[in-house]
Amino acid sequence: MHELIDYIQSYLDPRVTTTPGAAGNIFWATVYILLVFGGLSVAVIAMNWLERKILAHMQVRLGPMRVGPHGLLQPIADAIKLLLKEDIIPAEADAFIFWIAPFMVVLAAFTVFVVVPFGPTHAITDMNIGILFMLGVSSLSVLGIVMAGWASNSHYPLIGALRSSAQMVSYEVAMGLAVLSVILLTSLQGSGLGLYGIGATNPQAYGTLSMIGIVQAQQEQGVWFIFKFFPLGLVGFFIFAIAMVAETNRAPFDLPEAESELTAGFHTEYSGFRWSLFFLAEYSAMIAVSSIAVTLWLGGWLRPFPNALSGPTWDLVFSLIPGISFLLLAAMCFYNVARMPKHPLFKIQTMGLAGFGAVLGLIGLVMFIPAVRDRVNDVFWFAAKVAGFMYLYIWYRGTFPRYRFDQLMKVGWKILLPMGLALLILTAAMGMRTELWAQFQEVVHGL
Amino acid sequence: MTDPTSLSPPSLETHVEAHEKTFLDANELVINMGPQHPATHGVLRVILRLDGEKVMGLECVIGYLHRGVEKIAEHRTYTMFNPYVDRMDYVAAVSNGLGYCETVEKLLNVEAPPRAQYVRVILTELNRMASHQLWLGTHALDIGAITPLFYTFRDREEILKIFEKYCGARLTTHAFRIGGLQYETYEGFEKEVKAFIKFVRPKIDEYEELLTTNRIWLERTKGVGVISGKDAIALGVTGPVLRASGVKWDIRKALPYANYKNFDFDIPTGQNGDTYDRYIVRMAEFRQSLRIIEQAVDNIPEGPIMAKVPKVIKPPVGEVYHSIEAPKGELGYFIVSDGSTQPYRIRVRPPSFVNLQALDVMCRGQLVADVIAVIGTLDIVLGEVDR
Amino acid sequence: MDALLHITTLHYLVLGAALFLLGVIGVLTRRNVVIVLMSIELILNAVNLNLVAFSRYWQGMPGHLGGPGALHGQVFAIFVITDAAAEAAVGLGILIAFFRNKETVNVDEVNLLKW
Amino acid sequence: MNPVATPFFFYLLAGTMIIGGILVITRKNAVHSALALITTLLAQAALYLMLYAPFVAGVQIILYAGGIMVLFLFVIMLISIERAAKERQFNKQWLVGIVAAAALGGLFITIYTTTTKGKELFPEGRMTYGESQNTQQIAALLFDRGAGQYMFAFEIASLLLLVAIIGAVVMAKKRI
Repeated sequence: MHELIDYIQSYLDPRVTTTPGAAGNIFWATVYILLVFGGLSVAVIAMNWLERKILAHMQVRLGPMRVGPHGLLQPIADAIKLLLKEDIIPAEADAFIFWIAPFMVVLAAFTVFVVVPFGPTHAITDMNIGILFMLGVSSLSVLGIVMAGWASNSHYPLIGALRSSAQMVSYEVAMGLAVLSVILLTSLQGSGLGLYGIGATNPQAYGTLSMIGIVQAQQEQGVWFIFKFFPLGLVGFFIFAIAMVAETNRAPFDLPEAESELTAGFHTEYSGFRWSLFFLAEYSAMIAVSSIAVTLWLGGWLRPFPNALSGPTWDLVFSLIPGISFLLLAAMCFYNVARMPKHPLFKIQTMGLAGFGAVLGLIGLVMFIPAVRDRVNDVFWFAAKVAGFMYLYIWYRGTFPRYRFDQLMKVGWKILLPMGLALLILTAAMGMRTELWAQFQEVVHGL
Repeated sequence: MTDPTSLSPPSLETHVEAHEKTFLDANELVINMGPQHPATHGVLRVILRLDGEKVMGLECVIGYLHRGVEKIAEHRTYTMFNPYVDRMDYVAAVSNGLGYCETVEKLLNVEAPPRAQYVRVILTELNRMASHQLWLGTHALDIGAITPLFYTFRDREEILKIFEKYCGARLTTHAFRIGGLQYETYEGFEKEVKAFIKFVRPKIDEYEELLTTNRIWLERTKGVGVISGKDAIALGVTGPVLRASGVKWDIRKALPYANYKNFDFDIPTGQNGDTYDRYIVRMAEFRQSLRIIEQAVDNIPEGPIMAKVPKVIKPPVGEVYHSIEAPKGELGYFIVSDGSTQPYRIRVRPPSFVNLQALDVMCRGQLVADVIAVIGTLDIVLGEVDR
Repeated sequence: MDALLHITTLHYLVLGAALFLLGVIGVLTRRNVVIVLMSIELILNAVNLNLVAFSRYWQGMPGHLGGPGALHGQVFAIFVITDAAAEAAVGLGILIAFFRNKETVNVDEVNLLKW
Repeated sequence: MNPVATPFFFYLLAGTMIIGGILVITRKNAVHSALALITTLLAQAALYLMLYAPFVAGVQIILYAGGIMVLFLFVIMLISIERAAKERQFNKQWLVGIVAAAALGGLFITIYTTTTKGKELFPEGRMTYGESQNTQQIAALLFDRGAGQYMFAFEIASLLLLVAIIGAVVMAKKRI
């Protein structure tokens, strides 16, 4: 018991600079695991509602409006429905693999969050191989999908699974090349120093694979990697941003579950709880790849404009934004409370919305307390950037038609892969430009 | 030119045999697309023979929606049969009704009065737009763009409102009578139609904005489901599908009926005969329909709406064929009369049914995903295919 | 009991040997080529485990024997994994060609040099 | 970061690996075998982590479990395995095979027991070195201009992969 208190105190000490996992602090690591996975489930539920509402408003309709005010309770109603549905296992299916496949997908999608850095100390652990771990574990979900398709013992799921595995494996290559260019960038220290410390005074200036290390490298170099070596970082980001949509099987790359062709792809035969696991895995995988993109290119937990708007005043202003944004959400709720029809039947809905707004407002107010403010700031910026990606996902879905399979492969292998290779070489050359220039001059002198 | 007889699809027996083998070593994976499939627009069943994802051939199995409309006609009087034709191409019920009424009028040798003709043209062209809107929404949905569907349905609603106000029905309108119209237009009909034209013009640009220059849409539709003009004629394909292959054939111009010869409009044609050209042709037809409606609304004459037609229609012995340009192609009625109150035989030439024949030619060598696109671009309605 | 609870290099070696034996049994007894290939992967993994365990062992040695930088075993393991990838690709390619011609995946029916 | 509860996790993972290995070589259905092999490989990746080799663990997951095994599953789906699962699973010389393997096992045991003679084989040294620089150290061994000893081997490995790609394509393609 005494040790437990010590653990808590040791972590609450503001001088702590490592993540609980790296510090070997099992208690806090467990708390973080629960927090992250709880938060993730809430995020998936919220994403479900938001996707329906945003997509609906893009398509001149209202979306869910019946369950709860503005359909806020719709995801919960859906979850209850899915849990109560019969869990059908087709007679000819391979029951064990059919049973275990969704769990594999969910496990792969959730495990990656072990290394996602929500802040310099707000991660479950900081692995030396962070990004490698994320890419590796997220690629494991292919196994689950392939097994689900095969175990269903039916044509459509099988073709869906084959498509999905081919698609994920080929886009992983382009994705990996874009990630590699960022890892090259992390080895740069300030300006004028070469890659891998070749021109550096410190010979140990290696890059890093650690997720926290990557963000810290951006902090030290004073630039988000999307703006590094101006077009190069942006190109890398675009390659990743395209590949990540393909990797998560979302529109316009949602071929494995192309409704109009393969009914529902690899999960055609699934129903109820097991189907909802695939759903959960898809959304958490979207959040996972978005957080990779945010960490690698968009400065992770760092607030925007750290250089242009620096100084303690701006720090304070930016640290107030989380609270303000929650208050704005609350204000939106109250505005809609005022717009609710004044009819006895809407009484409960109005009260519910008002209560929701009150909760949001309360959270916003709590976020103004200095102690809370400093601790949630990182998490807020990280979450806000990820939310931007989530909006993009919905936007793509509302706008784009679907690629055909051969076109998808063409984009992956003939466009993104050569671009990624060129990007990698160019990034390396840019990083070593002083060294290369010196060698070039030597050669010229020799002539 | 392709000989239509050489295009016959492989027989069913080969499919059954092919099913035993695995699909790696040979060209045979047989997939049943439909009759319950989200992309076959109803209960069309397509048996696909695949090599991987490449279509080696396909066979359409139809008849799941067969209601024996032509047989029913033999036991109904001419007037009684009029509502039945609405149930064939239920998204273009007005055109079906127009074709039937005009055919019977031709048989009776009467002509609808000018005011009726104008109202007929307005409603038919409105219906053509509604049909094209439904086609565009579902076609884009099949290719994966889910948003246009909602835009087109929003605007189609306005057309249906006009129909509802005019004749009380939205889908199966039964708008016309043999010899003219049953109802005089309602108060403010012209104003509402004009308002609709003003409303829908920018909306068409909106659809085009979403799709016409969209890279993915171009890649999905260009060069997909190509059919040459010669092949199309050989297979009897009509309508926008034929025009997209570069054949300038529109019955409204070629064999003018109603009073289409009084209106000034163009026949949009394509060159390549691919899915994209068919899309472009139909989008252009939207605008041409608007032109026709504008001219018609401005010039509606006053006068009677019914010609002198006896209460009990007893046409003379004889036979007649008359066809109109329905939204999907040439819709023809062949009626044989034995002089009684009931037709001896009615045969309908449904454009969807004939166009569907081209599916095999258009899909060979393409990919599975293209079959979906081609089914969508043919704009078939199974109610009309199966009758 | 202490020898069992204090995990040393030897424990990993025993585990590696056990996996190696399982792989050997699989290669020698199974007919299905896919499973034979998987057994080969098992063997390679057993070797990898040994390599990494030895790398760990040398890292714990004094500087002149190995020291913290003695990661040669791990580098070797990476090379072995690369080889395994190449082997799997070629092996499965052969298997597909074989299956296409003979419609079987049984290794004892591969009795022709040419077909 | 020090591994916690080392014996527990070691025996858990070792047990998983052994059971997985046994399942690989005994299952009738190749997909089940593949699933068992994946479990074995993942457990082995965890063992690498316990051996302070995080980079190898990462490579193990991303290449073995995420790459090679997907390839295996892909091929298993392309070839029909229903028939193979119904046939005889072991070849005619299975007894010889088991005897040979047993002899090999006996050899291992003999060496372990005769060479130790009560001494501790491979005494564990003191690890003063954590995982924090592991990836960088491997990179130095592979690529560094001064200390990189495996640069040439690395290039040869890439050549090997290229040959394997071409070989696989030539083998598997119907028409080249």
